[in-house]
Amino acid sequence: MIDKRVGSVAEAVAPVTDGSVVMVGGFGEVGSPIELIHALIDQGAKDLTAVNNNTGNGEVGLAALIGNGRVTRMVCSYPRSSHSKVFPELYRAGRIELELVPQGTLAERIRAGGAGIPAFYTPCSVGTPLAEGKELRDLDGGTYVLERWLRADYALIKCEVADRLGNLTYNKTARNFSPLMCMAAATTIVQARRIVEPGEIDPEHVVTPGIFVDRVVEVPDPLVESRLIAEGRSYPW
Amino acid sequence: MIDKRVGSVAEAVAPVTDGSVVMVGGFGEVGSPIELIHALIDQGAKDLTAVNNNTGNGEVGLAALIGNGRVTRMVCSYPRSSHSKVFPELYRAGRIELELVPQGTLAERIRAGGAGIPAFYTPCSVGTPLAEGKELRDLDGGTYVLERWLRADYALIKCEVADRLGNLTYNKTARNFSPLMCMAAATTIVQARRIVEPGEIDPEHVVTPGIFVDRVVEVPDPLVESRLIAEGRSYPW
Amino acid sequence: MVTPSPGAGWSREEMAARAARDIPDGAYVNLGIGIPELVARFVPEGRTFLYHTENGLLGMGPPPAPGEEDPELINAGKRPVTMIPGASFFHHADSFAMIRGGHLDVCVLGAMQVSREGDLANWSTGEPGAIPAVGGAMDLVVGVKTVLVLTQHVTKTGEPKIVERCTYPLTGRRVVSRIYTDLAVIEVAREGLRLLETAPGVTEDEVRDKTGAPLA
Amino acid sequence: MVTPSPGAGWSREEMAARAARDIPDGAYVNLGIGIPELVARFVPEGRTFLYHTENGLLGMGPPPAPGEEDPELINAGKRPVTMIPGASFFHHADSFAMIRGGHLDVCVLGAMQVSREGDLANWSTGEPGAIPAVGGAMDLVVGVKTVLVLTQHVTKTGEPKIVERCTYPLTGRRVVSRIYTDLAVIEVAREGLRLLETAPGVTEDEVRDKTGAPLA
Repeated sequence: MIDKRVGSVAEAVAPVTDGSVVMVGGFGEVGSPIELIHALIDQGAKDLTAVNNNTGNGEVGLAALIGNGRVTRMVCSYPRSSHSKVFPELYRAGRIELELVPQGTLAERIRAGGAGIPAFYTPCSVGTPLAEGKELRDLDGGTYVLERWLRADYALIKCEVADRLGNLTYNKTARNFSPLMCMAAATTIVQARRIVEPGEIDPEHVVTPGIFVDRVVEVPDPLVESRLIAEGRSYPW
Repeated sequence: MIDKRVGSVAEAVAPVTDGSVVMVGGFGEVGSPIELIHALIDQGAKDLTAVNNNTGNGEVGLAALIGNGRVTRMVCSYPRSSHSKVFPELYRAGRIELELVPQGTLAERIRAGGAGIPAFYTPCSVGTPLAEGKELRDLDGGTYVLERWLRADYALIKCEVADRLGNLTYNKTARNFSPLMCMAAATTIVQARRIVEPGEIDPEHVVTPGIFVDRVVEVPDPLVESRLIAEGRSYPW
Repeated sequence: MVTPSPGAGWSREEMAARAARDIPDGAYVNLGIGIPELVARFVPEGRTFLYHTENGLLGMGPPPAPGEEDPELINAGKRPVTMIPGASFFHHADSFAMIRGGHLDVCVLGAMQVSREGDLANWSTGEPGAIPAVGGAMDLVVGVKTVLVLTQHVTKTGEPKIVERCTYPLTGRRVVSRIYTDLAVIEVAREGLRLLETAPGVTEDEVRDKTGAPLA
Repeated sequence: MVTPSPGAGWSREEMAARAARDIPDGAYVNLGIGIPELVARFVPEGRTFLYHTENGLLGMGPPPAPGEEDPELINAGKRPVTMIPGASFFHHADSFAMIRGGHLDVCVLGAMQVSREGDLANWSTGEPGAIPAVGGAMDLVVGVKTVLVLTQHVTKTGEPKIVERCTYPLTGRRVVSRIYTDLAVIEVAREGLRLLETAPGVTEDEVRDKTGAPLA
């Protein structure tokens, strides 16, 4: 029997090693796997490259991972936040590296990583500083920039419903980058609000097929970042 | 009010002009928009480039479009069929051109067309005759071939349920290339088993968002190719 | 309701309403954060726009009533939204396929600078120490068929935002179609900028004075 | 049940059963059309394989009972199949993302020729007038982690199918891991072909005689 369930978030993130590239699902706090991130902080892996659209909020979740000095390199499209000083301070102090990637290029690079496409051309960023030093090419009357795939050692993902084969569904705009990151990581670790039996998710409605998922842990009532921030919490508590 | 419904398959395919590139959904007969194809035969457009995984079966549907001499160029991955001599005969007679594309490259080229990616690298076909004359490139220790996007003037698509905004769902493996072709065509024409009100398809379960669809016509009981073939039918009747 | 501007020129609401008039019925529209969001409040009678938000929703509705917010239903500005009947959710690669693939008809964006050739700068001052943050803007400007800019005509310190050449880092080259400011509507034509319309109480000379590039 | 071969060597079923023994528990598996499909009937006790079919289904089950066929539920060979609880449907780009992206563990394919370096030819004789048809084979051989070949050891006319160099057009270069024939199991190692096992009643010499490349 194939059973990808694990008993705890600690067990789920146990394999992550120092120096790993870790993709973290979520767009801001929505879809962010906060319990897995906190478990990763507890676990202690460091020198991580983190891939996320943003850099976290307040001093919890992704911002806490960064604030606790575990991330040496950030790949993201929008590192500014009205709710977090963690990244800006480290960045200005030269203590964290930033690879700034336009949002659609970030999504496409991650998809390419998952789909075995090592490079592709996109019109995005041509003529801007973000295309400097990159290969340009004229095709069909347009100018395009060559972008490379992005793959990860681990993806930390939050979903709505999972089954023990790793099939996933998401909730509304919490879907965002997560299905792509599941594809692009060698090991995909998922926290699910609910784990059900195979077959309970309609095969037509599966968003992430189980082949892209390695470990699933149930977290029925995930923490809400903005509430923690309003309460002034910071992780570790 | 946005309403993409049209009253008949004839009206649906009316805009197709001679010389168009037409993508046709379906994998073999499964997902093939047979009523739209027959309407296109009636409509008379010729010198078409057709894009489909195969070349049709018997003398109905896509095979009939080809057999009636409307297609001068075929882009597909698997033009052989145990049920059709239409394409092989025209091909051997030099009366139809063939661009043979590996199935995954075909899918990815169509997706790229829809996603605004003019070219990408793939490992598929490297070292084989299908990569001859194409640009090769070494990336991350592998060798890859450059492939170009594929876009169409029209896509003819069969789906299960549609709403008047053009949101679509499919049935089982009838999904195949259709969601990609909807993205890659300037005008996407869909026959739906059932048309419902907006909101009746759960927003989480929409497979093709309406932005990719232009015209929807209801065909509640589509013909079944294999039954027609068993009956020895050929189109036009 | 459009709040009239206190002095000469258009209010933010009037600017948004003016831009909305140029968006055709049935358009798929992406609205940037800030003043562009106001466009949704001024859809002309008899038209329907379908809103896309790049974080993965087509068929975005108005902001929810207080207390009705769904924490997992947000827009690209990370604010709570609603959805209309016929909405759909999708992941980021599909969302940006819509953008990059040319499927959206109109996007309305803010600007730091727009050049006479339609270059747009709206993501960074390029100052040392500034945290660069680009988000989806670079994809929107290359992918969406018509890019409209909504912006004050001059900066807070009175500098023109419509310029011969952008001095800030670009978001995209030759991407802007029209500029809607508090003072005027300006078209980016092949031969340069064209003044289409001035706000009530604003003279063409005043617009030219406050514009850093020639206006035909 | 495995039908024993009438003479020396393995039957098609025995070949399939032998290959199945080398597939690990929990593997994601794609089975080519023909003899490879038989592998699904010989899953070793205590193991579960999850079957992918490239036309858009993960969690493919056995063929349906007669009369139970669903015309829109088919495999890559366009034959009716079933699905297991926990199956999922997806479009072709996602399906080939699974293949090309290295997410499948094993595929089992037929062959016209395999070379000592693991080159595979299985899609065309290259003869003039032949209709070339490639389907998903080229994606499978470059994308799937382990490519197993199931084939008769020689052609109907007695020619070796395992050769020094393929003379037919290639499906892929250096892609095959193991070859299961009616006579033997052969590994494609870095230094060349290695004979791992012979079928009952078949001698190593016979295998070498019928193989067009050196066997270590």
